[in-house]
Amino acid sequence: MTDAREVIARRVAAEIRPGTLVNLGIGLPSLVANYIPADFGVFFQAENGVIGMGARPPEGMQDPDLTDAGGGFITAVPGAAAIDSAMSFGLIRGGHIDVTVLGGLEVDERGRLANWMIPGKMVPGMGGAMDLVTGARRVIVAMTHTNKDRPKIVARTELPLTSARPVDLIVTEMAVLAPTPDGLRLLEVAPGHDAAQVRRATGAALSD
Amino acid sequence: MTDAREVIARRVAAEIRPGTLVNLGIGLPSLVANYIPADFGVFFQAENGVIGMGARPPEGMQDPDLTDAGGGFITAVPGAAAIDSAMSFGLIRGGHIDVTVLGGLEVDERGRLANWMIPGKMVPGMGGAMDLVTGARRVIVAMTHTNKDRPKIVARTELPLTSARPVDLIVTEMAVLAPTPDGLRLLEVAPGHDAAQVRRATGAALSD
Amino acid sequence: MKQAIRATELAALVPDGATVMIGGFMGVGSPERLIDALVTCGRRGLTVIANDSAVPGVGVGKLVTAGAVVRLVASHIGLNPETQARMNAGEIAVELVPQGTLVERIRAAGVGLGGVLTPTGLGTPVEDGKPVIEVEGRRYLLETPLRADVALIAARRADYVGNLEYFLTAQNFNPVMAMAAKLVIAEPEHIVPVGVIPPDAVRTPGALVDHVLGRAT
Amino acid sequence: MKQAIRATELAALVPDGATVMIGGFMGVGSPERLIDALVTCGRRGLTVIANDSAVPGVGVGKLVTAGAVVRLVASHIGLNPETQARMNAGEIAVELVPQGTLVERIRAAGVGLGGVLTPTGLGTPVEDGKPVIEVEGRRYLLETPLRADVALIAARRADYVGNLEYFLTAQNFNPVMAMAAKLVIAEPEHIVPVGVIPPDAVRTPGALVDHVLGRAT
Repeated sequence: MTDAREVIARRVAAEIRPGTLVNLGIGLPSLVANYIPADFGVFFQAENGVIGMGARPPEGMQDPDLTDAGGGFITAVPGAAAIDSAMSFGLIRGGHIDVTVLGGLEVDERGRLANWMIPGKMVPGMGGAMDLVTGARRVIVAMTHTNKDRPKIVARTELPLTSARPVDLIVTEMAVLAPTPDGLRLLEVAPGHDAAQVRRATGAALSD
Repeated sequence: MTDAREVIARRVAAEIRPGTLVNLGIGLPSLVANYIPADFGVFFQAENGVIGMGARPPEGMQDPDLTDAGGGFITAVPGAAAIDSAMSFGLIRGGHIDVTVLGGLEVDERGRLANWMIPGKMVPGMGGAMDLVTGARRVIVAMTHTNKDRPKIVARTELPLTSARPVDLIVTEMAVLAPTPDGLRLLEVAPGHDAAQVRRATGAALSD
Repeated sequence: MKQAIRATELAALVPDGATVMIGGFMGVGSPERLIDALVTCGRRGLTVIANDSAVPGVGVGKLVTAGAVVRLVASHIGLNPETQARMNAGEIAVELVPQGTLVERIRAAGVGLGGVLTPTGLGTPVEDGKPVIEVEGRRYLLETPLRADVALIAARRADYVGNLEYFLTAQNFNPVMAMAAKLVIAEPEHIVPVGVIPPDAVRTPGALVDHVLGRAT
Repeated sequence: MKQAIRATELAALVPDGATVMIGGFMGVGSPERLIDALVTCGRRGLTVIANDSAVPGVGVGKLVTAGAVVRLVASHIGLNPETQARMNAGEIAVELVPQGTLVERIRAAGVGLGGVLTPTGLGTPVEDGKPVIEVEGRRYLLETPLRADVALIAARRADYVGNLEYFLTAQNFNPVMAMAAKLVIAEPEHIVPVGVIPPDAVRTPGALVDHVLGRAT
């Protein structure tokens, strides 16, 4: 059986156009890079300061001054650019990032993402997520459809929002959904699932 | 007889402390650099994008990509830094310039400078002057005391101000004056002049 | 990888009436070949955002002389008597902006900020008609972002993916303008293979650049 | 020309209760020797402004563990459980700031702007208690500038006049913080003669730097 994370990452990768500038969140979203062809001319931004992030470096070749936004060692592809935090978030907030892919705790029926804290439980901080959701041209949420069988796509979320701006696409291992002014639309059902299953696993109304 | 401009430039130079960052306006203020000892460790900013502006380059050695704010060829001293306009004016407005020396059309009794336009006659634009007067730690006006016998230091100016912030010092070929909350103070009379002469050539009250 | 364009292709990219940012300071760091191309194709009705209008025959000055400019947003026009004359004749509307405010207004547009809160211009004619906002007991002018349809950028070197490197005082407004326009066209002195410009020397990442002007043939 | 200082001199420059900006991102580009010096001299009551608190034993994490920090302004503390524990115990007051807002608030202080007008945080808890300003029909949060008494800056190289050069992702908050503090202390990996860092490679001009930490002896 295919891993849910792989299914999600592969499907998100199909959304990435050649020659674009893409920011992948840490964790599941970072797997998307594995499914983008090398000749696509896609540049990945790590918001801590590089455009043109590459894969993990060979053992022993790591540079402590070249890491991703999670602090992990990376490489830089030919044509990479090193930037400071002001420039990095200038690109993000200024609409220069074509696509950002972020993980999610919950998404509400209006397509608004919550992914940075669970009051009373987990307060990691928003890092760059609020700027990314507010500023990137296209925001894709990549997350499992449920958390221990509890829907993560809900009518209303009790969690603090990451941004008032609705995301553009939600990709789970079960489905692809898009927020619209009339609510969430079910665009695709993943192979091995059916629409009824998706609806049962979802806490918000889905139109076709 | 010594040239008035030289008298002014020499006197202003005595105000420059070692190790400081200094912005000199074009024209008369730029002459101040001639009287700063080379071992003073003073760096001159040209607001078009260099810290560490040096003297004119040798004939034939000019680089068209290295000029001062007037567009004239310059050199860069060892330890110079090239910066963009955002950084350059970030330094200016952010209070990182220790001293700026600017020319003036008129200064009023509160010490406010007008130096960027004469309505109906000359509208060159303010360039960087408004930011410099607003943001530099210390603002020195270097100008001739009169213009064709008409006082340039006046009770009230009809000219549009460069900044609401009073300057810190006014140096002319006749005197050195400082704005205070109680009006202009006559700090020094230049050799070859006397206080009565200075007062006659000044359109505002001067305290001692 | 960018496609190199020819100067003759510029006409199709910059229509009459466009708002165009042009890098440079008194002609230093100005995209002269791109400017020449706009003159050659007879562009009219341009709004130009630039630090200054240089002198006649140089940089933005060529567009002024050609009658291509109807509106100019700049910090200084004093060294170009033609700009002054056309302004006085009502042919060019000039908005004078303090230089530090000009670059921050452009930056604000480029980095997605809603405006600039600056003390510069308070108590001067620059304040007229603008909101004044008090923050922590101090007053600031609220200046709005400046955006453009096209930015014409001069660089020392570009690589094949459009990364740009600048040199000494030719940098000036170029990197900031490269963030604030819908379409960014770079005119480099040299075009080099990817990797020749090291990551830390890139001041404008290629992702911001739409077209690179090819070398003169 | 700057005087090189020793780590032991830091105690006299950073008093208890000071507000300290510290460069770095998850410990990358952090001034580790300066941080160690603050721990060694037993500093207390610091307000730290930094992107994050790294992990225990690294960067700002060392100051958290040492109990030196009473207030932390940061965008992320999720990878340091000690910060979370001390926050929950009421020992550290944490102000969480979106990363892009954090860097712009620091920049605003450094470049003399009155604040930041950003869309980031609207409609979230970040908006609480803050003025919302409408510009050209769009709403923005007004965020205030962040200043510090001291900035501790990590750089790849410094020259004798204090010019700083950074390397790859170790740049992050360092150049912006070097503009926003009354006192700026740089910890370079290497100190080189004037001229070794060319003008176009300087990201922090020496005029901004008060002290350079000498090499470890």
